[in-house]
Amino acid sequence: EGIFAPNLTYRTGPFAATGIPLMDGQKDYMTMLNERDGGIGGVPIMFEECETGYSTEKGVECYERTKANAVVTQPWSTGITLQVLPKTNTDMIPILAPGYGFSPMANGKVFQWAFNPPASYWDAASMIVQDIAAGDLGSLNGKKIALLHLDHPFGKEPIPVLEAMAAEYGFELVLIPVGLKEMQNQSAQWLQIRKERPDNVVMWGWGAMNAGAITEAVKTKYPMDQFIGVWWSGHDADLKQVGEAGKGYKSISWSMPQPDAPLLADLKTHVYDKGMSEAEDTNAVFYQRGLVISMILAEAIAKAQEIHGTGEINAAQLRDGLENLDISEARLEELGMSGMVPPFSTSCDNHTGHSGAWMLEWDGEKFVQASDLLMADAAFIAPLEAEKSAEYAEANAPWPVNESCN
Amino acid sequence: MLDTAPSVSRETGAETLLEVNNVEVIYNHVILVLKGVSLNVPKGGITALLGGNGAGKTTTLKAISNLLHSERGEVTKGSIKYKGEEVQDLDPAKLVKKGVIQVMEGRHCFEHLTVEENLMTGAYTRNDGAGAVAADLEMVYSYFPRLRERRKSQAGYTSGGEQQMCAIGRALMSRPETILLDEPSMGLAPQLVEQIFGIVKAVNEGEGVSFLLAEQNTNVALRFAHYGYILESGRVVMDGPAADLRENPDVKEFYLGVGDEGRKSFRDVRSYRRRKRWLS
Amino acid sequence: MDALTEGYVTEDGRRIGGVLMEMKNITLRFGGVVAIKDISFDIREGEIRAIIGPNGAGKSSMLNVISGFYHPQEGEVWYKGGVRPSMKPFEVARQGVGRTFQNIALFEGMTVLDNVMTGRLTHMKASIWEQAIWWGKAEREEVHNREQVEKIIDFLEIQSIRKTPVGRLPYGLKKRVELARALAAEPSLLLLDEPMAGMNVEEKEDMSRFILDVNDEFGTTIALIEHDMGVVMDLSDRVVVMDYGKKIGDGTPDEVRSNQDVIDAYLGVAHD
Amino acid sequence: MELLNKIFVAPFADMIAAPDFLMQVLWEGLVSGVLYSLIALGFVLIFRSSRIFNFAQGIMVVFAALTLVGLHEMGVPAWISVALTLGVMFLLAVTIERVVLRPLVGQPDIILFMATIGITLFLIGFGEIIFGGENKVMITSELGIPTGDIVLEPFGGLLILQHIDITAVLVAATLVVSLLLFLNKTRMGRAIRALGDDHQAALSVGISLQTIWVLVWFIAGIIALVTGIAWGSRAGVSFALEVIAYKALPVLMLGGLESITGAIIGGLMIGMLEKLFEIYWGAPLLGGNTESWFAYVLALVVLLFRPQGLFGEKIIERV
Amino acid sequence: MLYRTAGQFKTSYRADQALFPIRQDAFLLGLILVCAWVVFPLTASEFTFQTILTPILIYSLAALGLNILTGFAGQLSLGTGAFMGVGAYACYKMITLMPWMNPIIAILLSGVFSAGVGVLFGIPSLRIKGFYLAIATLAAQFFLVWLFEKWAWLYNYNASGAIQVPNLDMFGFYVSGPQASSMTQYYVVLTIVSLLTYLAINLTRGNLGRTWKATRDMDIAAELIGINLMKSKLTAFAVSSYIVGVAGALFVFMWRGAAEPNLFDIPLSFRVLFIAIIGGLGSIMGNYLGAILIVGLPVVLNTVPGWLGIHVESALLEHLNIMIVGSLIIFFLIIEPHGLNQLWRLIREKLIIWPFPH
Ligand SMILES: Nc1ncnc2c1ncn2[C@@H]1O[C@H](COP(=O)(O)OP(=O)(O)OP(=O)(O)O)[C@@H](O)[C@H]1O
Ligand SMILES: Nc1ncnc2c1ncn2[C@@H]1O[C@H](COP(=O)(O)OP(=O)(O)OP(=O)(O)O)[C@@H](O)[C@H]1O
Ligand SMILES: [Mg+2]
Ligand SMILES: [Mg+2]
Repeated sequence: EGIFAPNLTYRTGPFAATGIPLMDGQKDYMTMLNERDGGIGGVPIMFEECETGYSTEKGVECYERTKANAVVTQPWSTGITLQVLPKTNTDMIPILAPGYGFSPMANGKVFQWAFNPPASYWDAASMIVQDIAAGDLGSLNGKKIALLHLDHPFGKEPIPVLEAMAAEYGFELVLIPVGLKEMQNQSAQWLQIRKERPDNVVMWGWGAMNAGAITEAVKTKYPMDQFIGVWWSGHDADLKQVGEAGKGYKSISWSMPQPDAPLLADLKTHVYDKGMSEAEDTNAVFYQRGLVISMILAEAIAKAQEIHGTGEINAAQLRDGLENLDISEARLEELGMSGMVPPFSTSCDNHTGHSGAWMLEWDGEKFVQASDLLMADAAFIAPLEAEKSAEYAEANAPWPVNESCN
Repeated sequence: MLDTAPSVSRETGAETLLEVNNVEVIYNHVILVLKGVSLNVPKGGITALLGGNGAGKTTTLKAISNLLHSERGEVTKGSIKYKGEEVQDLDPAKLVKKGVIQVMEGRHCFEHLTVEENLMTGAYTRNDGAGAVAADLEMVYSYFPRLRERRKSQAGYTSGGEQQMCAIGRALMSRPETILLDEPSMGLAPQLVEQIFGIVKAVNEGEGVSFLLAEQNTNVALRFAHYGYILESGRVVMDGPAADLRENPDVKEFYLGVGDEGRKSFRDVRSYRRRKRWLS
Repeated sequence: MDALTEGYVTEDGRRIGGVLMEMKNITLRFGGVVAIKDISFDIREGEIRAIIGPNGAGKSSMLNVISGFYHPQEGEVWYKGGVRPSMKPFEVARQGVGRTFQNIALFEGMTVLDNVMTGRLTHMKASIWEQAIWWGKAEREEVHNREQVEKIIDFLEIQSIRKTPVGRLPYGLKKRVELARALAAEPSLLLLDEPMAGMNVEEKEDMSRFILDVNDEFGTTIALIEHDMGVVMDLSDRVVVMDYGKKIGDGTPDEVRSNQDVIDAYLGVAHD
Repeated sequence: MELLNKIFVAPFADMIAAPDFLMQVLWEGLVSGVLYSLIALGFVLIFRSSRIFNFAQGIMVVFAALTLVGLHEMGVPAWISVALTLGVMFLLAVTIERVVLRPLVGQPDIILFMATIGITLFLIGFGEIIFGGENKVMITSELGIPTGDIVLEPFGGLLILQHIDITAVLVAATLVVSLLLFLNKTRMGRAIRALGDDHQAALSVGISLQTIWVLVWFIAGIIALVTGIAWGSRAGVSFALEVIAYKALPVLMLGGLESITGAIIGGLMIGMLEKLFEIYWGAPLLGGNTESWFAYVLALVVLLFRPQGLFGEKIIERV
Repeated sequence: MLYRTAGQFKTSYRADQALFPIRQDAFLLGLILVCAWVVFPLTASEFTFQTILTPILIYSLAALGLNILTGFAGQLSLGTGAFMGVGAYACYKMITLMPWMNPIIAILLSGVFSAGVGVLFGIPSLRIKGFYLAIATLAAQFFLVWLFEKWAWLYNYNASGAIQVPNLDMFGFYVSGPQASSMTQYYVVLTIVSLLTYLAINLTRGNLGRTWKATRDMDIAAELIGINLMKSKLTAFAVSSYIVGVAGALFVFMWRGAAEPNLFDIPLSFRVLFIAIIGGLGSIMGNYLGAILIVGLPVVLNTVPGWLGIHVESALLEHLNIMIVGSLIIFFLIIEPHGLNQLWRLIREKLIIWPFPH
């Protein structure tokens, strides 16, 4: 027996390019725990993948297939997240969607079963804008920021927050959608960028869209240092496409590769050397982010075991673990993961943790840190979260709310 | 008149080009159409294959030229030999190279190609040089002056007769030894029927091409052919030199429409009905 | 001429009525090709009218003009005493013009019965809702029309192949099914385009019998194109002869047969 | 009023105000158009010879490009990889002919169309197993394709022309001319067109379906490789590229399914018009991303006036 | 002898036109209905409902709609997905604008909207034919999906641009939304699918059905014998889109629970087309057989290695899956281009004459 923690992967389909390193990281971390410690709290983790190809339909099938025994569901796409979100209320299985999904899920009172630590898309938007403003939000007045986004729920996530900020700080927001079929051929979008002449371009891209956008930016000679992506747009392979020419491109990230972290040494002895990993570049941003994601899950499991005093926890118990995460500096040190993710903690009403993030910059060969830890403007985002989550609950009435949260 | 023995020796005594032995054809795995057909085509002769609708004439020709496959039909028994060589497993293109070409029922011109291009496709398998092909094109035009007039028109827009000429001309372009001609007279004006058969005769005599001719129009066919087979429901029921068949009372009655008391008017059909004696 | 308005009596004693359809100075062009050049003729009620001519003369095109598939550039079509306005083929069909086709145009994916039933669809009125529920009117109508169709099936002796998909039938039977489909519509004018092409004598005789019976029993007017002179001369009351778009003869079979132009252009030799 | 202005006045004013930008838009449109045409050419060739609407052309592009890059990654020199890839495409053509086309001779168009979707699925699965799903970098410079750009300053503005784009345009032009010559002037070409009209008749005059189909699919494979290199140089090679097949469909329809000329002219028209529309109308007025449907709607409108497309063969309708 | 028809005589045309002239067929149908209404619901697990039973029914219905257009009326459509979308969005808007509305009525009404849109995009079919017509339906496909994305009113200005099915109840049972049980939803779907199938059978065997088939087989001839092609084609578009629209509404309301515009993109259209073609164009039953194959197969393929105790990487499994589905499509097209329905018919013909070979 063991703890069944499935992962709804997409190593196939149009987004496979970005999916594979993430999934590899996740899997390797769990393999390592099993190999090194015999699991968590002595209970082995059954970390199984169910392939969705980023298709919502397959995702639902995977969810249904795994939910009987699973302690968690990791839907790995905004579409699947939205679809399983209502079901989890009745099925009582926590969703773990680190850094993706629906930003208002931060509101644990309404979304009792959904978690998106360590930071949400709205956090990302807020931090990117701060970085653009270089600490002086007033300087944004009169500026023009273009949002180049996938025309898809994922790409639209930051819009409400960006719009609110545009209104607040007086910059102009230009929305430039990229259709799923145009990902590889974005000349129209970049012509439009040339026409609009925005001061900055913010990219909410995914999969093949990133490579397309970056090559096009190089082609049209858009200044790279004014081009910033969300954390899913900071994939090494996408930038390798243009290499040197991409120098200066930035991507916000709540994870940072630490090639020298002790964790990697453990991984080497317990996983790589045993030939149990398929990972190609273990220092890549996405691979290491995958490690962090599994760490969050593992920590939650450990916490749940601690709270309930049992090894073989169930889904409802894991939820308590997820609500009481405390990834402190010290804990990261213990895990051998210092600097791989900013410290954060979750609670009953805060399912995100709002860890903050760093800006990474492409130096022509790899991503390097380019800023101190940035923090999202919680005061700005919180009311929006409350509003949107209330709307959601109302639209889906009767929607059970966790009254025990304050 | 139940003479169904496979090959009857002919007075011409010419070399046998094509030999069909006891062939059986099934469509779609279930529909049995030919129930053992045997026939011979001698070199340099015109052999007619006669019979009513659905008798299996077209099927026989397609079995020979190996075109059954794409209609979900197959030869399940018997053998087909061309110049003593088994050919039933050859693909149609190889057979054309060997000198056997079919003019299909219903013309089958390439609609979007011009008449001249249609003719040129006939020369597809040849590799004796552009000069020889051009000479043959001239020859075809001299046989069918009407085609020369319409050489630049898309075949799809030409009339039925023109398409028929085009199809025969196309076959001639491959310099065949044997032509399998399926219902050349269908839908053609009487004058044109005569003309086409005239050309068949001319080609037969002039170029020495042998013909196997499937026809409904027994009258004309027996006038031009040297030898004839009559097919009924997938079986050869009668065969013999054309001249003999023409005199046969049954053939006269059922295929030529002349009974004992001469030709009947079609107006009188309501008062009588022919019934075949030899089958049922 | 009185005969024109009054009609006439044929040799075998059938009464032919007034003019049912009249083509006046029809000219039809396809790009540069003039398929029909200023042709006029009429078809009288109850008669069997033949159109003959060499291949490419424009006979089928003429039938297509009559049934509204081609619209002539010049000329008028008179039908049942008035000029027929330009209309779609299906409207022409609904006015009682039925036809068969030179290259069989059956609905290959359907059974014989269904093919013939489509002929009756102008007689069926049940609404889409009634058909969907299949109660009352729709069902009654279906049964009633099926009876009518069965009569035609009996008449043309195709009972045994009723439920066979048309695609599997031999050519001759297909022609018969096509005739059945046309008859099912109970047309007042029936156009037959080479109904006997590709048939042997026996089958031609069968077909002739059907044509004569239709003409007699239902009083249907028939216009037919045919290349078999025997059939044309025996069956038809009057014959129009076309040659490369022009009309070169019009009259009784005997008149046509002895017309030198017709002999030169078409018959080749004087037909018996 | 405001709306009318935005539709009928403002865009044109914009165009005049920034002619260099307009030129850039047209150039980008031209290049996209040429790339669409390349895919469309593969379609046309196969359609002409077999009336098969080959949906697999898109995946063949991906497959060819991945094979090329994959071989090179294994250490095979660039040009030898090209030769080997051609070999692979030939094998693919032979296999498809043997396994799929031959048993389906004479089936209705839609069945064959479905079969090509089957091929597409198969190749996606097969390709991903072999090559993996990662985005790969096209070996542009290794193949000796120039990668720089030319910066012009018309009207005192800025016009950037990429070398690869110029190369793509030239290559496409050469391909089109050679295909046109091939189809219209050679024996094989005539046979291909004949085959498209009537399989049975083509067989009966001795045209071998097998040979021609293998040949045609192989040529389509070559075109796919060229397309793959051209597209791959722009945005990398991955299975996401498969969707470009959808960009070729309206091009085909607009130009006419059988026409090589149509494919190229249709491609250019669509490429340029959809860029113009998106930049001057779509993005400002309709919320952008109109490229996803503009080509289709344009093709539809044209078809309403010419049901066989601009250069397609007239549909012969006779009874 | 199981399928012996000897002794079953018809004495009236009416009897001959009955739905099941052969007794065994009626018996078989009864058996299937009992299974669908009683046996399956009693035995199925949540997983079976969610990944097999309900989707098979919904996909069958969508394929049925497409089949009416493509299989019966001969008009190729590649836009089924978008028309399903129209149904789904129409239903969503009705339900949110008029929350008092009975959900089943809303679902049935939503088809009316897709029928309207279908007719609109069907108008070009009067001039455009064959593959060229596919362009019209693809235009619909891409334009509509784009519209679902851009027209915020359609999704009530949700931030994510997706629609979320609310909890709706009927006679005290939740029939949609997260609170609804799979079994209730299954019964709703089954009822609607059975009803529409019955109506579709009647339409296709009656006069309208013949009109469609005639249009399909040879439209020129059809027009020349008196068929109004415009009416025939447009009714086909309307009826087909209606059914497809209802299927779309069921798809989202009774099964998916949420939908983003992308869901209705071309892969969905192709999937439905596959079902219709593998099942058999121009047949009703084929749609069910096709759906069982196309929906059920991947689920089964995913389970097989587990049963056999082989561990296959899930990504590899998925790749193999796609390959197998692709190959099977080709395989089935080759063994029987007319689809599973035809295969069944041949088996049945053999059974009727069994034990004699011919
Ligand atoms: N593809 C096919 N599938 C099934 N049956 C077929 C097929 N082709 C022909 N048949 C059947 O085979 C029989 C013989 O047909 P065939 O065409 O050989 O006759 P035919 O003698 O040429 O007649 P016709 O004079 O009408 O051309 C007919 O009963 C026909 O229905
Ligand atoms: N749709 C069309 N487009 C162009 N030309 C046409 C069309 N229809 C007929 N024609 C031309 O008009 C002329 C007359 O054709 P039509 O089919 O009427 O001849 P026909 O008298 O019926 O000949 P046949 O006895 O061979 O059937 C022919 O030259 C033909 O090519
Ligand atoms: Mg025949
Ligand atoms: Mg004619």
